[in-house]
Amino acid sequence: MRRTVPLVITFIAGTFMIVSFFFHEGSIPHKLAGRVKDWGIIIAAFAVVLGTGNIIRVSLHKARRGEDRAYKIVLLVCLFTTMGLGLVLGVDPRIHKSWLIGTWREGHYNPFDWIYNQVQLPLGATMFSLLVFYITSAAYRAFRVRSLEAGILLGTAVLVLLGQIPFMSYASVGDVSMDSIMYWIMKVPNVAAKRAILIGAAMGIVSMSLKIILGIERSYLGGD
Amino acid sequence: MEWLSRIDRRWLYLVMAAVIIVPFLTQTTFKGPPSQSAKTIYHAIESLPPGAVVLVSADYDPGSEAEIYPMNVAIFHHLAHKDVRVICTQLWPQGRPLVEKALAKVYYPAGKKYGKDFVNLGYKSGGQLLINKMVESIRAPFPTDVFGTPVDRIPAMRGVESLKDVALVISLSAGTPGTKEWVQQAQAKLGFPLAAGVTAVTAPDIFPYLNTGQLIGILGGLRGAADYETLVDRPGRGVRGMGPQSTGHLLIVLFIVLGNIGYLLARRKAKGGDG
Amino acid sequence: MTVLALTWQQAYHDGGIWVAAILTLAIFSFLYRDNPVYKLAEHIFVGVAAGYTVAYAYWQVFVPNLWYPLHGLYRGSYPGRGTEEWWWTLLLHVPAALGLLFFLRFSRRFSWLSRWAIAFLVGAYAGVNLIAYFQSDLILQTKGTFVLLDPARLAEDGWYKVLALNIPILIGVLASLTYFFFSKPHRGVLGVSARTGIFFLMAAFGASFGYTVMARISLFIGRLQFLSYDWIYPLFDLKPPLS
Amino acid sequence: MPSIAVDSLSPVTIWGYPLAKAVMGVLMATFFAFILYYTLKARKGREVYVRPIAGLAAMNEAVGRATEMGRPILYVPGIADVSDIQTIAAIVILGEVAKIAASYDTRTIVPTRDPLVYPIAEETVKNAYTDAGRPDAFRRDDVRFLSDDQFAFTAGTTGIMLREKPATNLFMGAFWAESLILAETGFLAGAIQIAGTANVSQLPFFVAACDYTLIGEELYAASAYLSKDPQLLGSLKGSDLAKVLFGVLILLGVACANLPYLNRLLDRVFGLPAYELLFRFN
Repeated sequence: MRRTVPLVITFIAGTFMIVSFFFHEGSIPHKLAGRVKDWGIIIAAFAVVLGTGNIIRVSLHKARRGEDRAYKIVLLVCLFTTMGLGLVLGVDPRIHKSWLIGTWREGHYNPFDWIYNQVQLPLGATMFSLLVFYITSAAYRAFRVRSLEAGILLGTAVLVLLGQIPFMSYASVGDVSMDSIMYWIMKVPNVAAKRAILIGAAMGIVSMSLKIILGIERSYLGGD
Repeated sequence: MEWLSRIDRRWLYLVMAAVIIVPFLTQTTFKGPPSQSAKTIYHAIESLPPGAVVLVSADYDPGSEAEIYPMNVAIFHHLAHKDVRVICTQLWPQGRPLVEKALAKVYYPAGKKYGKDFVNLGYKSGGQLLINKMVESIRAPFPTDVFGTPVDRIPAMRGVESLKDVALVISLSAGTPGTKEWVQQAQAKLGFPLAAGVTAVTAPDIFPYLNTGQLIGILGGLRGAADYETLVDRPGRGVRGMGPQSTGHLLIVLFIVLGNIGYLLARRKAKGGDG
Repeated sequence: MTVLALTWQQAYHDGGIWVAAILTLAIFSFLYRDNPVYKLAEHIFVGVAAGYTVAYAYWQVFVPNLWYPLHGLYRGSYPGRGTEEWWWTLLLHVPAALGLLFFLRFSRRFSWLSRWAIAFLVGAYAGVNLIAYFQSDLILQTKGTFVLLDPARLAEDGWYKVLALNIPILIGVLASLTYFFFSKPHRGVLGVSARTGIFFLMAAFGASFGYTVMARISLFIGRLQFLSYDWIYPLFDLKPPLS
Repeated sequence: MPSIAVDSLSPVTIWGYPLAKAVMGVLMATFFAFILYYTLKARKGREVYVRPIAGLAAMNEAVGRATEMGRPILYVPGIADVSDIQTIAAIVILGEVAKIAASYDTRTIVPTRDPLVYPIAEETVKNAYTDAGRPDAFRRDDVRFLSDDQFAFTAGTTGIMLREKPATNLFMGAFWAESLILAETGFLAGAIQIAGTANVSQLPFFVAACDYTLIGEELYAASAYLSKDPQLLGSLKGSDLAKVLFGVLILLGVACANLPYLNRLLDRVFGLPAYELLFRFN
C-alpha cells in the first residue's frame, strides 16, 4: 500500500500528461494538462514553508551548539526582518493599500524593495562577478594539454578568446581572417556538437521519463 | 621554472584585477573592424523603407544590463536616425525600466515624439505563447501601451495589426524566453528578418539559427555592443569596455600558455627522473 | 517638512549605495581568503534571500493563484457556479491538498502520505518533459540537420561554400551521437566515430568557454562601474564619464 | 522547459488529424517499443554489456575516500526545479550514492535550491539509509534547503565546503553560472569532485575543474550504472537502438530534403508526399 499507491499515482499522472498532448487543442484533456502544469508552482509555494522551516531549524541547532552562533543569529534576524516586511507591506516597490495596514503609508517606498535592491541584488551580482577570478585560476591550473582532446578544447578556447578582441579582427592566417575562423568554429563544430548533445540528452530524458512513469525507475521513492 | 606551477592563486587574482581595473580607470580602449554579423544588422536597418515598422523586444534584466543595455542604446541611436516607427515590447518584467532608460537617453533627445515615432507596449507574461499570439494579432495581447493609452489611438501603431506588418524584429535577449522563442514561434512561420542581440553566454546556443538563415545577424556580448556602437559612431559603454575586456582575454590566454609551460616542464622533468 | 522628507529620501538612497558597496567589497574579500567579513555577508545573503522567497511565494503565487480564486469560489463572486472556469477553480483543491500533504512529514504515522505528492509531481513532470523534449530537442534538432542545400543559399554563396559548412555539421552530429552509445564497446568503426565525436564536443566546449569568459569580464566591469560611478565618484563630486 | 507548439505550426493534416502529431506519435511509440523490448529481455536474465564511464567507476572510490578521512560527502542535485528531468535524474543518482555512503557509514550533505526538491531529496536520502540498514545514521540536518536565490544558494554551498570540509563533492543535475564557483571552491578545499550535467554551456568548466565529468546523456544513464539493475541497463540498449533509428532518419532526411528526384520518386511510388509525411514534423 505505502509503496504501490505512489507508483500508481505516478503512472496515472505521467500517462495522462502524455496522452493529453495527442488531443486537439481546446479539448478538455488538453486544458486539464495545461492547468496541471501550473499546479507545480502552487505546490512549491507550500514547500517554501517547509524549506524555510529547515533553514530556521538548522541555524537554531548550530547556534545552540555554539557553532558560529553570532552568524546564525544574524542570518535569522535577516530572514525574519525581510520575511516580516515582505508579508506585511507586500513585494512591490511602492506600498499598496492592504487589509493588513489599511491606507497607512500607502504609496511610500517599500523597505522590502530596498532590502532587495540594496542587499540581495548587489550580493548576487558580486558573487556572480567572482567568476572572472575563478576562470583565471581555472585557466592557469586546469587547462592543460594532457591529450589531443584537451588540446582541441584549449585551441578553440584560445581562438575564440582572441577573436573577441577588436584589434585581432585585423589578424589573418594567409587569406583566412581571424573573424572567419571564429565564425566557422561557432557555426560548424559548435552547432554539430550542441545538436548531438541535445539529441542524446533528449533521448536520455525520454527513456528516463518512461522508466519513471512505468515504475521501472523508482529509487527516489525508496523502499517500504 | 619550478615556481611556475606553484604560484599562489591570489597572485593570479591580483594580476587579473589590475589588468581589468587599470584600463577601466584610464579609459583605455581598443578599436577594430565591426564583425560581419553586426554589419549585416546595420545594413538591414539602413535599407528599411521610410515609415517601416521595427519591433524591439527587450527581454533582459539588471543582471544582463552590462552586456545588453549598450546594444539597446546603440540600436536605438541607429533607429532614431532613420524614418522608421519603433514598437517596444518586453517578455521579461525587469526589461521595462531598462528600455525606458534607453528611450529617455536616445529617443527624446533626438526630437522624436512618443506615440508618433515610437511606442512602448510594455511587459506581458506568457513568453512563447505571447509571441505565438502576436503572429495573429499584436493588439489582442497589447490593448494599450504602458501609459494605458488604447493602441487604436496611437499613431505609431496605425496599420500594425500583427507581426505580419513588421519589417524587422530585433530581439535583445538574455535567456528564456528570448531569441530562441522568437525564431521558433514567429520567424519560422512568417519569415520576417530577425536580428538578435544576446549575452555572450547564450550566443553559442543560437548560432544554429544563423546557419539556417533564420537570424540575419547576432550581436554577442559586449563585443557585439562595441561593434554596433562603432557602426553608428556612438562610442559608449561597449567600446569603452573593450579595453578591460581585451586585456582580460589576453591575460587568460597568457595564463593558459604559462600553465601549460609549467606543466610540460614538470612532465619532462618527471620523465628525466625515471630514465 | 519638505526638507525633512528630502533628507529622509536622500538617506534612503545614499544609505542604500553605502550598504550595497560595503557588501560588494565584503564578497570580494573572499578572494583573499575566507574571513569573518565575508562570512557575515554570506549569512546576511542567505537570510535575506530566504525571507524574500517566503514573501514572494506568498504574494506572487499563493495569493493570486490559490487564495483569490478559492476565496471567490466560496463567496460565490467569481466564477459563476457551473461555468467551466468554476470547475477549474474547484480543481485547485487538488494542488492545495497535495501541498498540505508535505506537512504530514512531521507526523511519525502519516509521513508516508507525503510521498503521494512527490509521486504526483514527478509523474506529471516526467510526462510533460517526455513530450516537450521529444518534440523540441529530438525532432526539431534532427530536422535542423536536414537543411543542407538550401537553394536560396546555393545561388548566393555557391555550392562549395554551402557544402563546406553543412557536410562537417552532418558528420559532427552523427559522430558525436555515437559517443553516447552505451551498449557497444567503442572499438573499430564505432571507436573512430566516437573519438571524432569527442573532438567535436571538445571544440564546442572550447567555444562556449571563450564566450563565457567574455560575459564574466563584462559582469566584473559592471561591478566596477557600480563601485566607482555610483559610490566613489559622487563622494568627490566627480561626474561619471557617460552613463 | 522547451516549447510545445505543434498545432499552430503545422497546417498539414492526415485524416483530419495534425500530421506532425501523428508522426511524432509513431516515432514515440517506436522509441517506447525499443526500450520496453530490451528492458523485458534483460528481466529474463540476458547479460547486458555497458561501456565503462570513468566518472561512475570512480564513484565508489570517491565515497570510500571520504570515509577514510572521516569526512562527509557533499551532493548538489543541480539548481533547477523538479520540472527539469535533470533534477529527477540527480535525485535518482542521489538515492544510489546515499546507499553507498550509508553502507560506509558516511554522512551525505545535500544542499537544495528548489523548495520542492528539498523534501524529495530528504525522503530519498532517508530511504537510502533505511534500505542500507542504517536508519540511525541519517541526520535530518544534512539535507538542507539553502535558498531560492541562485547566488545565495551558491554562497551557502561554498560555505558548507569551507566549513564542514566534505572530502568528496558530487555535482549532478542542471547547473548554470555557479558551476565554476562550486568546482573551484571545492578544488581549493581539496575535495575529489565528480560532476554531471546536460547544460552544455557549463560543461567546459566542469571538464576543466573536476576530476570526472558526465556529459549529457551519461547523466541519465548513471542510475542504471550505479544500481546495476538489469532492467535499467537493458533500457540503455533500447535507447542506443533509438539513436541508430534517428541517425538513419537524419541521413534519410538529408537525402530527401536535398535530392528532389528522390523525393518525387517516393511521391510517385507511395502516392503520398513522402517528404512531407516523414519530415514536416516540426
